[in-house]
Amino acid sequence: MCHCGTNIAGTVDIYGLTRYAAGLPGVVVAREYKYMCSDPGQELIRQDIREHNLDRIVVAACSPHLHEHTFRQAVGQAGLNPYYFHMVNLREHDAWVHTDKAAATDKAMDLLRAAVRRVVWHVPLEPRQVPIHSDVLVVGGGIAGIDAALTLANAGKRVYLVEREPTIGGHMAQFDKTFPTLDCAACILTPKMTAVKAHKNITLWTWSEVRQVEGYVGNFSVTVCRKPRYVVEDLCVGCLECIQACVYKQAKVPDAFNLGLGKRKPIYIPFPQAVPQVVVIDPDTCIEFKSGKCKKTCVEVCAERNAIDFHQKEEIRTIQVGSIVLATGFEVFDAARVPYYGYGLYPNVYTALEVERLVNASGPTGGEILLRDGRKPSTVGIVHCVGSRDEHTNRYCSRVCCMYSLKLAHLIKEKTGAEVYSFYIDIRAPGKAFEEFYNRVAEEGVVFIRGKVADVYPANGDGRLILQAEDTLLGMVRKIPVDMVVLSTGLEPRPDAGDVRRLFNIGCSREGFFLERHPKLAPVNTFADGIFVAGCCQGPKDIPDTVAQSGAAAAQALALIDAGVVELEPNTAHVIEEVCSGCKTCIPLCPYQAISFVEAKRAHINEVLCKGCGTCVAACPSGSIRQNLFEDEEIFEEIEGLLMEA
Amino acid sequence: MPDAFEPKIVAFFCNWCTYLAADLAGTSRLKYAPNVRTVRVMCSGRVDPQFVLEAFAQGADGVLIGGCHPGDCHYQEGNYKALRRYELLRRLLNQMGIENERFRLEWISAAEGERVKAVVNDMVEKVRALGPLVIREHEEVA
Amino acid sequence: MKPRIAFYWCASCGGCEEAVVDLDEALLDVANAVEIVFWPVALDFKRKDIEALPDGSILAGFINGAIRNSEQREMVELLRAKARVIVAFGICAQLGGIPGLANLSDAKDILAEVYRDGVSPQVRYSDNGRTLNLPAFYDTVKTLDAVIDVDYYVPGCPPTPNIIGDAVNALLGADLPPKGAVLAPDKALCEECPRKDTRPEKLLVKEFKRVHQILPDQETCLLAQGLVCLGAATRSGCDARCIRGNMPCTGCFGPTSRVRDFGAKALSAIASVADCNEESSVAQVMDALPDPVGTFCRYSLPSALLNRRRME
Amino acid sequence: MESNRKITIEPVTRLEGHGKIEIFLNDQGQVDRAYFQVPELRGFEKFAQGRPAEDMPQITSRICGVCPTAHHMASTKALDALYQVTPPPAARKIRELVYSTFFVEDHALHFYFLGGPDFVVGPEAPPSERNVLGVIAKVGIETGRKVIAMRRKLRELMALAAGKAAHPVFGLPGGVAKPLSQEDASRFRDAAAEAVDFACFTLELFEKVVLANSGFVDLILSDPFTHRTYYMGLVDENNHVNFYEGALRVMGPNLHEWARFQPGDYRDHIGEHTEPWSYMKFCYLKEVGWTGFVDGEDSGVYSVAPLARLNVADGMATPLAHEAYLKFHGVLGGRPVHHTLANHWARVVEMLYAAERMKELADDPELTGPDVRTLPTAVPNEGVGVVEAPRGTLFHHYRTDDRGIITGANLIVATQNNAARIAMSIEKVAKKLIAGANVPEGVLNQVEMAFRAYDPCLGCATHALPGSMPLLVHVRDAHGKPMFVLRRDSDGTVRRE
Repeated sequence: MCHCGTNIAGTVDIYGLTRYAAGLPGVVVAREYKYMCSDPGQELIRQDIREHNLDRIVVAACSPHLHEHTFRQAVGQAGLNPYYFHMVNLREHDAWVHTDKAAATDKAMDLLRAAVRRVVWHVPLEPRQVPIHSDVLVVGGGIAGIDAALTLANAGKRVYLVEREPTIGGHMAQFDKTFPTLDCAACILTPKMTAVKAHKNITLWTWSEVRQVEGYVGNFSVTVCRKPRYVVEDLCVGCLECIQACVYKQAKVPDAFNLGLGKRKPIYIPFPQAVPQVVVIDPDTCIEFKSGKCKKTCVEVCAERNAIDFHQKEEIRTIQVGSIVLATGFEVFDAARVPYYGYGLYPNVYTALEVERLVNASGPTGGEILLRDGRKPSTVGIVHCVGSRDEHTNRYCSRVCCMYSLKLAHLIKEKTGAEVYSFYIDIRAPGKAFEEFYNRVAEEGVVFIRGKVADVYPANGDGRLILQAEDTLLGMVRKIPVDMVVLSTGLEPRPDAGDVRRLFNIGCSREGFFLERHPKLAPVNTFADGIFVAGCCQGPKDIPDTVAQSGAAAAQALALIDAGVVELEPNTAHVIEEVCSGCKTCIPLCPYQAISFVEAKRAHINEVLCKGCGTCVAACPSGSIRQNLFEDEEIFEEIEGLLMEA
Repeated sequence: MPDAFEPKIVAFFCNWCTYLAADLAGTSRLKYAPNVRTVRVMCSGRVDPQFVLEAFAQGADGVLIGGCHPGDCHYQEGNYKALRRYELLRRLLNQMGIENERFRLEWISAAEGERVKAVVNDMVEKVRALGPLVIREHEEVA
Repeated sequence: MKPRIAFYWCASCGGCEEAVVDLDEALLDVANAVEIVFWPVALDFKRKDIEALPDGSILAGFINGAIRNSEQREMVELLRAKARVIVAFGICAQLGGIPGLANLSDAKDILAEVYRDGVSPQVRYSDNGRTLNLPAFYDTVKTLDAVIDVDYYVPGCPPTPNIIGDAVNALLGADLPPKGAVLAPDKALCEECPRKDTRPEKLLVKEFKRVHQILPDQETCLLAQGLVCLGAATRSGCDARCIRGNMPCTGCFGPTSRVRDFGAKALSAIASVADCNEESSVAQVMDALPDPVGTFCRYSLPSALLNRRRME
Repeated sequence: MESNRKITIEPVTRLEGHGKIEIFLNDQGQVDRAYFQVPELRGFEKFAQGRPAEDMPQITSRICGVCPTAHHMASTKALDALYQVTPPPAARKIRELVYSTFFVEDHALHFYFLGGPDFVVGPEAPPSERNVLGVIAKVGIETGRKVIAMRRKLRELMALAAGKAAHPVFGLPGGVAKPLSQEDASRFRDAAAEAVDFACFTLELFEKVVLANSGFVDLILSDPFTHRTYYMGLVDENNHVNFYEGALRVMGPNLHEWARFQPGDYRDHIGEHTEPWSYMKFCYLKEVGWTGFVDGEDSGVYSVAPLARLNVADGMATPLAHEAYLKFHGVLGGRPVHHTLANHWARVVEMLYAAERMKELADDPELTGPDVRTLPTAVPNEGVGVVEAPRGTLFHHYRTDDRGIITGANLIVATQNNAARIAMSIEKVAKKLIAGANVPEGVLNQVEMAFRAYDPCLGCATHALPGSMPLLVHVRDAHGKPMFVLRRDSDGTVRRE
């Protein structure tokens, strides 16, 4: 029985529990200790096993998700089979969630009694060892994926980097400068992008999506769909002459990279530094696809390079990898969801990312901050927390908006000399050199108004917009007329994050970001062994944190690969074949096709494919399938133990 | 009331969602009724209807199964099998005089610690209102 | 001296006695090999005859029927004392049988239903000074082993002659089977089902049918035709007679030794292969099974983990 | 305080089910009242509720393992009515074929195993011989083997067509579960021919053993075993005996047709009377009324089963059986025969009819038609099914909801129809033969004989769980104090303790 300091002992009477345990049938030693998971705590277990010749161990402590492995190891070190062990969750499931000490102690006794009865039925098991395939899949080619891929590749591992868009770079490629240092985003990112393309250990598949994931840690089989770009990647040299030659003389199609602020042609490259430097044809707007009657000037100009292929089909590739890093990024909050800010209604309301593109030298305005009517704004209002810290949209803080708002305030002021008003709830600047940056921007004359903007509406006649907010420092309602409104939109999970996590069989937090195995101790692991997360797909974060996390994810993958083998829980199911009647009930229930009907007209479970859910065990009408660690008898005993009178 | 009825509820929680949500509820120090005793299973699909009946037979006043949301099963579709069995078993239990409030299947993801609290508290209240589940034993009757 | 055998019936229909008579010529052999000291349906020996025997002097007592009242309890306790081996014969003694469905109600409800016109039988009634007694009966039908220690079980409603023959041979043989054994094969019925091969490997049932709703063909697995056939959950040994009769197995041989609650396990298997995932479609598919207790616990309610309906 | 002395006989052995007889003596030691009590109740009517109607043929067959086929068939016919479906000709014939086969088998069982020992071995024989083994010893092992072989063959055929012999599974609304093949039909033909021979053989055996013995004939004709009651049974359009279908005909004690009605109207004609001292309900003719346990024109007490059927029918539908029918009435003094023990003879006459009917059906080319089901389309509501069970008229009556789930069931079984007359028989025999403490040996068995003649199935009667109690006669003084106990020992002697 573990006190866990006062974590458990504060609510559960550990001494009483220990006395109770000592009296349970079969219990030889009942012991309490401050921290069972500590070295001395584990040593107690080992000692008792040796001294008393124990053959079953129950530890009542925290969640088995934290320390089951620790204690199994300790049991194993004492020469006992590690599976002669069962753990009781007294902390998360009892002490921490109850206040009444007597009730919590009663519950602890019930749980303990159940475990003691259960563990009697445990049988020795060996963990399954499976080899780890050393190749790694990285999903997502933003800065997180790029960095993870490079780290792994530099360590000599073969990496598949799969990106949905025609180019890698992600959101970072759309940024102009980065806070607080104001480095040029492209300057620090593009070398990494080219390094990816150039790296001999990296197979880069852009314009591609993962369709299917099978297998388990160390042995995933992943199906990737390479969408047709109608340009043969190996033949395209990136000269971009085809774009020039396109029958469309003017770019007419809204350009996604510039968020529709600029235009592109049906054949295009997302942005000049795109990697790979390969054009892509958009079949929805290309005349050849629409009518079949284009002059195909692009093909002409491509000439003997012959890179354009209107008949290209999607290509399905299946790869074997041992681990996977998910770095699928975020989605910018759709500002139109907050109608009172007038985004989409008033042309001079912009999102922050749009302003990034306006500020950027390769953006649609060549780096000039111009309103849609071509004017330069002379007053600009920046609205913080759009889609963040708001019970109607997202309750969480998107972590980066304060800082990028400061950055944009600085850039706007620098480029236009405009008067800039920044409407904030709190300024959150906890990173390295962040507070200093805030002070600097404040000193530059940006006006900070502490208040949430309640409304944006047109001023009478002059085309300006009025920002109305209650200034909570002055205690009065302010109405500030501005030429331009910048909405500091928050970060959200990708709209298809749910599909993606199902594909990879991991969890999502309540907000929809991928769920880490433990928020502190396993921040890049997931509950699916061998699958790691990095970057904003796990939650909003800035670039330094993203890169740190991608490094961590890469390191975790490397650790796995270099171990060479991984131990799997032996909780697989098996058919007692001599009593199986061959009814086949189980066969369609297995999602992993692990159960087959063998020649002897019996069901057979391939233990390598079995993941141990136990669904077939519960369904087997003649009780002829058993599951290690979750045997019927064990669970029956547990239930009976929970409910019998103390 | 010295002898106020405290329901006993046995919960079967999926290792990957509801069990973790209960862990999260703990980590978050949420407080809920202490009437639930949890049995950890790898998947709600492992919950054999025999376990549910055994719990009721051994004196549980309610049985709660916690699994992953539809489409979110860690094992792809074990929760659907749990749902199928639940739906039929619930009907059988109705015939045996056991009310729906005493047998629940809830989808609770690993992130929904709050939901563990809400579901447990709600169930405890409802079962408390129903009173103890007494399966009357035989006695001779005229 | 020939080994002594006793047969006794409790709450049963007499079908088990018929099953013994169904031994046909073998019955004569059995009659020659043993001395039958008690068999109310066929022989005129009375309780006193049994009481007079020394304890343990009967080799085996075969008891069919479930336990419904105190007299039955007394009789089986008597036989337990006199017999070295007690065999629960037939599914009623083993699991409660169809009369066990009475556990869906209680004595009070049954009396109210049967005697609707006001007059109802009384345990003690005086008719012009003449006192008449009727035994009171239990609210709950019980299995034999809920009342006395049982050594062996012979399943079936009724047991088939081959099962009875094997059981008798097992008991007369040199090595007795382990105590508590069910004297029948321990595999499910699919093993010996003539339609076994016609069940698709990945059978999911879109819609369950009731037997009167379709014309099943005579070759294909009945579950594959949508009928709730419990063969996969039911112990073999009957030679799949119902299925050969083109009707689904209803489970009269009970579960295998590895299953504690027949109904729960059968329900689990059937529900698992329903081809539906959405909550509304699951409910719709299950609506086609209007009587889960009657369907899955038809012979096993008194032996179920929850062995009776909760009464108000 | 009990004012009378009381004799208790329990259990009555060699019948299907469980019964108990209480005999009260007055201060003069004469029998004051005898009560026939059925001490068990199972409540099939209660737990039928909530079951799908189509499961009833299999569930209700468990009322009785001796005549499961009768319950199965009555139930199946109730489903036909419930769903308003008519079985195709092949199905109808398969049903009647199985039913006829069952009748041969069941009547044989009673004759050789249950009732027969009283006559073949003799009522005074020691109990250790008064059983089927004794019958075999008396008639010879070869005959014994013949009986057993016949029974096995019949039961095998029932299993062939009905799935199982004990608790058949073939009955469905609108037909049967599977057709019969040509090969099956030819097996039935062979067996039917044998069955006819077997029935003739049994009839001869009866005549040889019983009719040739004047003691037995006197016993049959004796007053204690005679009641002038009404009789009821199913008859076809020619007023011949029919087990499977037809109209119900009621004849009065003086052989006038009292009523002829369709089974669905049984509620108008049959009432059920409850006595607080028995779980079994007593049926009576509503229009005549319940006047207690008495016979005659003014008492609604009536009787069913073989004797009753031969009384209500103007003849048998098959030639050999009709001959036997004429002889039966001729020897016993003409219709109606009021002698309870004549049931044994009537039973053998019926066995012959069933065997002949079996043969007719097995020869019928329609028997092997492939179409054996009419699928129901109507919304179910209410249905009554009636057959003649070996022990008499059997009613199954169900009400359901729209989904065909039983909401109410009423079952009237053969022995219930006879219950009042059985009670009367017992009392009459007791009054005649018992005088105070001087209970002659053999009396107890004669009381039981009165009982067994009806082949009463008390399991059926109460839908009760049969059980057993010792056969003890408690004799009490006028104050209810036990005076002494009479016990019948295994050697058949009655001892006073």
